[in-house]
Amino acid sequence: MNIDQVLFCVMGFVALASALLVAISNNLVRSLFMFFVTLFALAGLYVFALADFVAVTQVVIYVGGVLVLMLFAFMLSNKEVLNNLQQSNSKFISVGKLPAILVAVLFAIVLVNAILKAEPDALQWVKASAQSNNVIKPTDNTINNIGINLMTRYLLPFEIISVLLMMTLIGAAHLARREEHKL
Amino acid sequence: MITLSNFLLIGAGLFCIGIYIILSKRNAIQVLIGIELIINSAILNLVAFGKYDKVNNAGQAFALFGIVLAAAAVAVALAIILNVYRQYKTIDPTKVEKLKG
Amino acid sequence: MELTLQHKDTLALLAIIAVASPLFAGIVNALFLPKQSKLSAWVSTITILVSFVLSGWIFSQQWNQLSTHIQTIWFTIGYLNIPIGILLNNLSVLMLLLVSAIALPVHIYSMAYMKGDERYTRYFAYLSFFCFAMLGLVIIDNLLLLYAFWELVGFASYLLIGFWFTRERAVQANKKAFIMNRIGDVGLLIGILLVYSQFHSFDIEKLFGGSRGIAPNTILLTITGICFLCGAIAKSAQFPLHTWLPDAMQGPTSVSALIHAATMVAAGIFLLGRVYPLFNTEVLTIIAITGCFTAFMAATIALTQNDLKRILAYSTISQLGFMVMGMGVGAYSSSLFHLATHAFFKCLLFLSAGVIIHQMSHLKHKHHLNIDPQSILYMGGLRKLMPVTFITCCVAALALIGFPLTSGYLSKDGILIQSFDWAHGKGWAYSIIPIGAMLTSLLTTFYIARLIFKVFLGQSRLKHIDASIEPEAHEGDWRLSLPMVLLALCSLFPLFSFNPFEFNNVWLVKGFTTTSLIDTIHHSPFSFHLWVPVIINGVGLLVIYLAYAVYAKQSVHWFKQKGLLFNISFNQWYIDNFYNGVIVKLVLIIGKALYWFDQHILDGFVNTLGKVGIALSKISAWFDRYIIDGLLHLITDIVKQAGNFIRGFQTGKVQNYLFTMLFIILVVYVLKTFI
Amino acid sequence: MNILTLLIFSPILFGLIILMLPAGYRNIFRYLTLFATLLQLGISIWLYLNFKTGAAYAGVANEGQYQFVEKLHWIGLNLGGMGRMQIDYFVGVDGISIILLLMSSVVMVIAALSSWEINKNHKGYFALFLLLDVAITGVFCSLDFFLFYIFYELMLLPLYFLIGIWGGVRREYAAIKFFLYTLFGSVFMLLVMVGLYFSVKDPATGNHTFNMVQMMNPANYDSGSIFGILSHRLLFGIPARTVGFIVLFIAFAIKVPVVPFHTWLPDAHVEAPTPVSIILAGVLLKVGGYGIIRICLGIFPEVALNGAFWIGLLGVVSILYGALNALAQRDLKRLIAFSSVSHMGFVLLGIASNTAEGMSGAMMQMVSHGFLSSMLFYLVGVIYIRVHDRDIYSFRGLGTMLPKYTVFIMIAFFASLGLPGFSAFIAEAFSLIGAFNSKTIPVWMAVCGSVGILLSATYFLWTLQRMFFGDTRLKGGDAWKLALTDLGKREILALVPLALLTLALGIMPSLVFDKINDSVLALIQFIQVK
Amino acid sequence: MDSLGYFMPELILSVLFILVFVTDLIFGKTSGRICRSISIGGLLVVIYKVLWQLVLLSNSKGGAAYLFGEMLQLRRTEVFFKLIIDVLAIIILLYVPWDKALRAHFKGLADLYSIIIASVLGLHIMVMAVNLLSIYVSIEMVSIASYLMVAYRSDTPVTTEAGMKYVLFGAVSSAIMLYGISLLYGFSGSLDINDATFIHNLSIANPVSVSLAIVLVMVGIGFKLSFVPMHFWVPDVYQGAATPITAYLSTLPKIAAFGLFINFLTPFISYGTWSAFDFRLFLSVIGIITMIVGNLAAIWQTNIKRLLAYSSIGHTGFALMALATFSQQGVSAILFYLLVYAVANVGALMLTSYFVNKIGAHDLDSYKGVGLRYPLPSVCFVIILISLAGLPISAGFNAKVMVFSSVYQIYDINHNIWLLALMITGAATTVISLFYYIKIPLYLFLKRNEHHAEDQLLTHQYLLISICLISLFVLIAGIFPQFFNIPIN
Repeated sequence: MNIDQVLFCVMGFVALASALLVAISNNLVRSLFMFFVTLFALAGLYVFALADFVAVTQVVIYVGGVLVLMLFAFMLSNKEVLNNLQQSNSKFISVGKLPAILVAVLFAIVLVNAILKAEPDALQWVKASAQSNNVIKPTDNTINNIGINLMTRYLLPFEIISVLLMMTLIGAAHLARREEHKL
Repeated sequence: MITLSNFLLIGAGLFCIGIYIILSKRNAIQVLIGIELIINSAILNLVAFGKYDKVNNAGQAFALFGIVLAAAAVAVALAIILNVYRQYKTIDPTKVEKLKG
Repeated sequence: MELTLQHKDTLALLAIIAVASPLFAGIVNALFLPKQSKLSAWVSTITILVSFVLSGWIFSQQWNQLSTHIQTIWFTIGYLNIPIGILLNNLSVLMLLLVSAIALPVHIYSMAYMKGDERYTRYFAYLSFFCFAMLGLVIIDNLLLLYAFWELVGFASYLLIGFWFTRERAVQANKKAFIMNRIGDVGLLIGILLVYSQFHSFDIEKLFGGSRGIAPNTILLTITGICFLCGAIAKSAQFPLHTWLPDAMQGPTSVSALIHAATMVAAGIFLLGRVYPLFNTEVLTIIAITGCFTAFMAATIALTQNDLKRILAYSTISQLGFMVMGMGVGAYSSSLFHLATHAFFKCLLFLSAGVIIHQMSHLKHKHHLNIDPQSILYMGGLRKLMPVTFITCCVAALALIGFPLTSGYLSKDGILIQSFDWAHGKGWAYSIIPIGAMLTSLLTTFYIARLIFKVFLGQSRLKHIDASIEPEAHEGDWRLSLPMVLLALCSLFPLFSFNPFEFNNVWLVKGFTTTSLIDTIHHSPFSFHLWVPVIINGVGLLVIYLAYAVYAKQSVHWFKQKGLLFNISFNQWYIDNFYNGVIVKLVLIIGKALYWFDQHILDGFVNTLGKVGIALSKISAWFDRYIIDGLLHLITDIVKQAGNFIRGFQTGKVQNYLFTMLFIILVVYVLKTFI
Repeated sequence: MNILTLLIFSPILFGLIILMLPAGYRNIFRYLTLFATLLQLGISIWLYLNFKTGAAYAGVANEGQYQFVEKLHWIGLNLGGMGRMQIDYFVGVDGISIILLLMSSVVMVIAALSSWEINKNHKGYFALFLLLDVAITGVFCSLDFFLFYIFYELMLLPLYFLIGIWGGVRREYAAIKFFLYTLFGSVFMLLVMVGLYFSVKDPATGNHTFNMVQMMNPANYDSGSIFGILSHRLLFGIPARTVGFIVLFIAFAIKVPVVPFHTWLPDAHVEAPTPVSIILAGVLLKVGGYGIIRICLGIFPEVALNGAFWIGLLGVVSILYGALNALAQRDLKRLIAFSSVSHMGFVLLGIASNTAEGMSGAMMQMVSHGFLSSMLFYLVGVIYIRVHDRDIYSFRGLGTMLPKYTVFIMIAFFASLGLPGFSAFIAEAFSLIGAFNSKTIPVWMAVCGSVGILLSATYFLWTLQRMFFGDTRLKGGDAWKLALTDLGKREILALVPLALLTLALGIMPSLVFDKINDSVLALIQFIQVK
Repeated sequence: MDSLGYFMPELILSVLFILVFVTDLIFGKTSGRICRSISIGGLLVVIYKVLWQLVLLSNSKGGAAYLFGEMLQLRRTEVFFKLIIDVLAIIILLYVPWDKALRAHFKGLADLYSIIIASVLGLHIMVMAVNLLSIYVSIEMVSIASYLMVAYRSDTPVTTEAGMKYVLFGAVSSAIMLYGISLLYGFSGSLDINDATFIHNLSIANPVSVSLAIVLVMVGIGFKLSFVPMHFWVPDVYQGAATPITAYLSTLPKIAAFGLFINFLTPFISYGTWSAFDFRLFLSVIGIITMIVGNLAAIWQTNIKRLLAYSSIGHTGFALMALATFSQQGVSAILFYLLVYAVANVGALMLTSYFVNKIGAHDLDSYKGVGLRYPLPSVCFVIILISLAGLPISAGFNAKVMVFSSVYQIYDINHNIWLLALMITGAATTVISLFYYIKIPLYLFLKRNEHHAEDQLLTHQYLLISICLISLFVLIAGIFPQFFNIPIN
């Protein structure tokens, strides 16, 4: 059991645990911070999957973007939201939540079953790429390859995304824009 | 040795937790968090498999797009939720139920 | 002598004219003439006169000749040509003549009788229409059209019975009449169709012409025969479908005279005669029984009636019973003969009844009495007031009784004798029929005598109500009395035979014995010809006397006797009392009982049939509303509820949606992969 | 311009004119509609007169023998892979349709005449009326199943509105019930139609075809196609052809209507305005009968032959059931509606008998019922217009008040209870003759049918006695006495032709039989061969 | 690179987007009208270009072109899909300001136009996408655009509520889809669904896992197609959103999603030994359930838009029937059906907003007796409803016949009981659908109403004219469908 396995386990544990905490805590702020932790843990896991660029993007966009956005939103939706959230059911398991648990557990079973059945490591193409050393080594740097791919193979989505983001910008701005009726 | 199934199982776990959050939380923003968790689990899968796809980098590229799109979606969602808050003075999805039947 | 073909054509043509002319009159009256025009009466009368003359001539030409049969194609269905045509043989020409001969005086009579009615024209329209239908019925040559005219006749009688349609009872009566006839019609229709499905033809000549002898006793034929019998029963008011006839007396008396005494009711007999070869022995026996029973029952009922027309109606039924029985026992010719004779004298009786009722109601209105002008209880002593009526009436009555020198004697005895012949050597059970017939004729004698005495002899019972009344009545004008006289003459023997005692050499009977081949009279060793008439008339006289004793001098006590009784030997009035006390009572009780039976059981039966129909209809209506329609609503409700159920998931809570969605997905997936 | 096409579509022209005109001119609308229907009548009389008879013009299963045919390519849909869907505009008449065509155009004239009473929203009314006219005429003419189906469905919507807008109190319920009920049948008919389309190939072109006449020829069916006669395909364990027949039969049985599919009829009739009830009873029910003869028997003869017993049974049940129900009604219009059920039962009986007599009787019954029911509903309408009441119990002794009216009602009643001399007698008699001679249905059915005649007599006479005889007593009292005026000129004008027609048909049935005879014979042969 | 040649319409769209956006920035809130005209003009150009693509394809090999490294696929089918989409987009662009509620929106409509244009771009990509990445991106793009449109009017509760429900529901389903895609990628190692290795790898992978992945992907597609059980958002959102937006939602994404679905299914169908997941069974069951659910639930609705929403669910089910044939004529039937449905549905919604504008009638009750006061639009309404219900003579009927016949043909070849079940359900639900379609004429014409809501004196002749045109189209396509019948290959 070498070090990176240990680290991986820790990361995985942290990710799951924090996610669970997000699920448990009724306090929005706390759950947000737990989510923050989850995201970092996930970034770490990405690194383990040798996708450091993705990890960085994760940190930048999510932590820097999404989370802050959420905080903003939380701030904007003011206090008494918090209150009625507080006194709402505090226990982790309650009748109201049983359906949710049921579905979640069912999914867990189904997914685990499916994953184990699939034997991801024994997949043919995985093996094949392992042989044709199409596998990313920890040593080699993938970033410029990604860059090239984005500009060639994934050019279309890339461009589309730009339009999409622009549209999102317009739309979100429109929605968020506060104006008093002048009718 | 870290196997793919480890990644996938962690992803599955996140997925389920995300589902749970979505269904159980009484706060739209938390529901969004749940959604983000699911997306992240998916991204984790992609990345994990992407490791075996050096040439195309399909997995990682997809992961990047996924992150970006998620962000965009979140932005829109939050904007809408804010509007809801303005109208209903709550962001509890179960209390916003004028439209039904 | 042989008729040339061209001659046949003219005959046929004339026959058609004879039939069509009343129709013409009817149309003219119905469409073109004002409500009350004297003209209408004349139009009808003249047309019927025309057809009378023509049919007389046709009769003279056709009688005892080979039958004339002219037909043409009416229309074609599939490969089958439906012909339309006329068939003139003895039977039809006889009926032709008879009907027109009866109709003519009735028309004349009606002119006076219906005077002042506000639907005078309409009346004559109906009357002519009836004549048309009746005449058509007798000459038509195929069963389909026979049925058609059969129904038309019924329709006409429906119209005429309900002529005074504002009277509730009249309306009830005509509805009843039509529906009961309809029952028979359906039977007849089925019969016709059965015949068609067996022999594939409607043509009477083809079916029954030529010698076929007695039909075989196959089940199907028996059923067919019974169906036809059913039709006849309804039309000529035989048990159990006879109850419409007494009610039908709601119509104008002239109508009763024409339709419900002479012609239409005879159509049943005519039908039996027309399709006689169809019947096999079984059916014939049934016919005989039906006829006999009807005759007896009706006669007994007639004993106790007080309504003048009702008595006559029941007597008609009974006489028709005679004829049917005659048909049954194979006295084909005699029963047709009786049909003819009966037509005359019964018509006459009705006409005179009409006159009497006319007078009575006249009195009633004059003195503002609260009496039923038809009830014989208020009559009496009219002999002096209206002698003509009295005499004609007596003639008719005697004919009905079957008194020698009248036509009735001949025909009735014919039937009786042949019935005895028929029963002879068939075992005792069969001989019930002739004996029953015998009794019936005695009863007939009794009730008709009762009627005569009550109406004409003694003195007016109006005095009992109000002594001050001096009942005066008089014959109507000549248009009333002339027909009666004519008919009275026709009711005597010379018209039919010059030998008043032997029915066998009546030309009419001869005509049928020659033409029709089904007079199955095996002459028995000892002649009924001798003693049947003797008994009849001997006992008949007694009965008449008895009736006289009972009804003509009811108010007589033993110490101050006058009149006839005084002259008769002294102690015979014990016998009187004896008669009076026992026999008469007995008979009367029977009569009453039977009348009750008739009213409550039979009629009640018919009514209950109606009620059952109504109840059925109610049930089916309920079924329709609640079961069938209910089913429909049930389905729609199910659909709606399903919709509601589905709608139930639309709670408006997005997380519920998500839950349901995810859950269903899971279920689908699990089902899909693991099952 | 083909004469039939003209006949079918001429009303549309007038309809458009009416739509163009401003809403005020109610009289112009009336007269335009009347003129349109009269024009149609003229054309169809011309057709009737020029209709050639003889075995060479029998029609039925022989395309060459139809007359006044017009056949145009109409729709060619590209279905991608497997060629085009070719639909023709194909109209023509044979003996069976010509008579109904004439009858329906007469009835439409009467309906137009009776539309004078319509008192609101004339423009819409007459437009819909004419549209309905088009649809009805089209149904009787079209020989292409697709075309037939379109006209068939096209009848529904105008009727829905005519009942729903101008109807009585419970008009909404009645309209919806009618609409859904009839549609239910026809939707599944659509499936069968498509199935037939893909089972049948036109030998000439080799394409699939909607041509009904082609569908009647077993040789045209693809081997192995679902409705192919030789390929004994099963649907749910039942032979496919039987299923197809049943579906089509139900669709038409709803129109006829056959018990137990009749419940829409009383409601629809009662709520509909007079002209619409006239059209409903006079024409629409015949569409059902026509469909059964032309399509069910034509396309699935062997099934019809085997199922004759059941068809006959339904017929008998309808006869008795309808009559009994009629006996129980107190609403005059309802009574007549149920009497229609009873009378249409004879049509079914005649059809089931599979004999020339029965079939001709059925046709005759359709025609005569067309006239009689129109007459009856018209008469009911007359009273209803006067006092807005149809309850039998609220009238008494109308005979003295309305002599003319009474005459007509007596004619109508006695004619429809099968009095000889009127068409119904011939019709019922021959349906029964057919039933008696039939080898396909037992005799007891025929007997029951004859009992139906008796029942019809009872309820009609009962009504007659209850409403018209006796001395006058009215629920509405003197107000009604004033309101109840006797028939006017226009009304008599409308009624006389009907009365004369029934009389004429009763005395000269050849008017009908001559025309239909060849077709009927051909049809019978066609069925027997199978 | 020659991809651009085939990519002209989309390029123009993106340029158009920028253009509209810039004009919006320059002229500010008042620029709605200009933006509208610009975008309509632009779309016309796009249509021209799309038509031009037909020519290009006809002389390209195999009638198919693959762009941007197998990201997109262009065949006649896609072109026709795009064509329908663009035409409808124009109609909707025209329609937007005619709706009173939207016109009154105080933040102006300029942004909306740019969003619509962007979404159209997304729809184009969606129709053509044959790569999991492009599929996901395009779906997201359309979804986000739709979220924005639904929530566009941020000043009324129901709108924002609809927006929130839509966005949450959408985000969840797209997230799940993403997970499914990730699994698909994982099992196949490729994103290109036309790639041989993709399907091959899937077929050798464990069916249980693969079918899970596919089911999860279906969630995303199903959300766009809104078939059961992904239909829950439909009624609420359709009702809540502004009517033109509803028109957009009920037509464009749906059509595009069908295009996408077809492309997505093709490799699986065409691959010989595919047994992991029985698409025909899946589609049949879904189709049947969808038809039943949509039509049954609609019976109870009183709000017109909600009613139409449910009916549109039913229509999806019906179209799925044709999809389940996996055949050319199935596709062409779908095309025709969708075209007819979309046009009719837009027409119906136009009428809804017409009556809202005129007399503020949102519910059936307020339609009482309206028909006699506004005969023309009411008659149009009836015609359009006939088409939706699929009665003759209307385009809807022909569409139904085409669908039935396409299904029937396949059924005749392989006697698959499910296809029969589909047809029967289709017929039955048609009757059921009349339960509620007939309600509208019922209220318009049959019901009497004493106290009329007095009508606003706004003039809506444009709206009315376009309604009439639509109903005219419906009728003409009903009598001569061949004019609008789309010949594939």
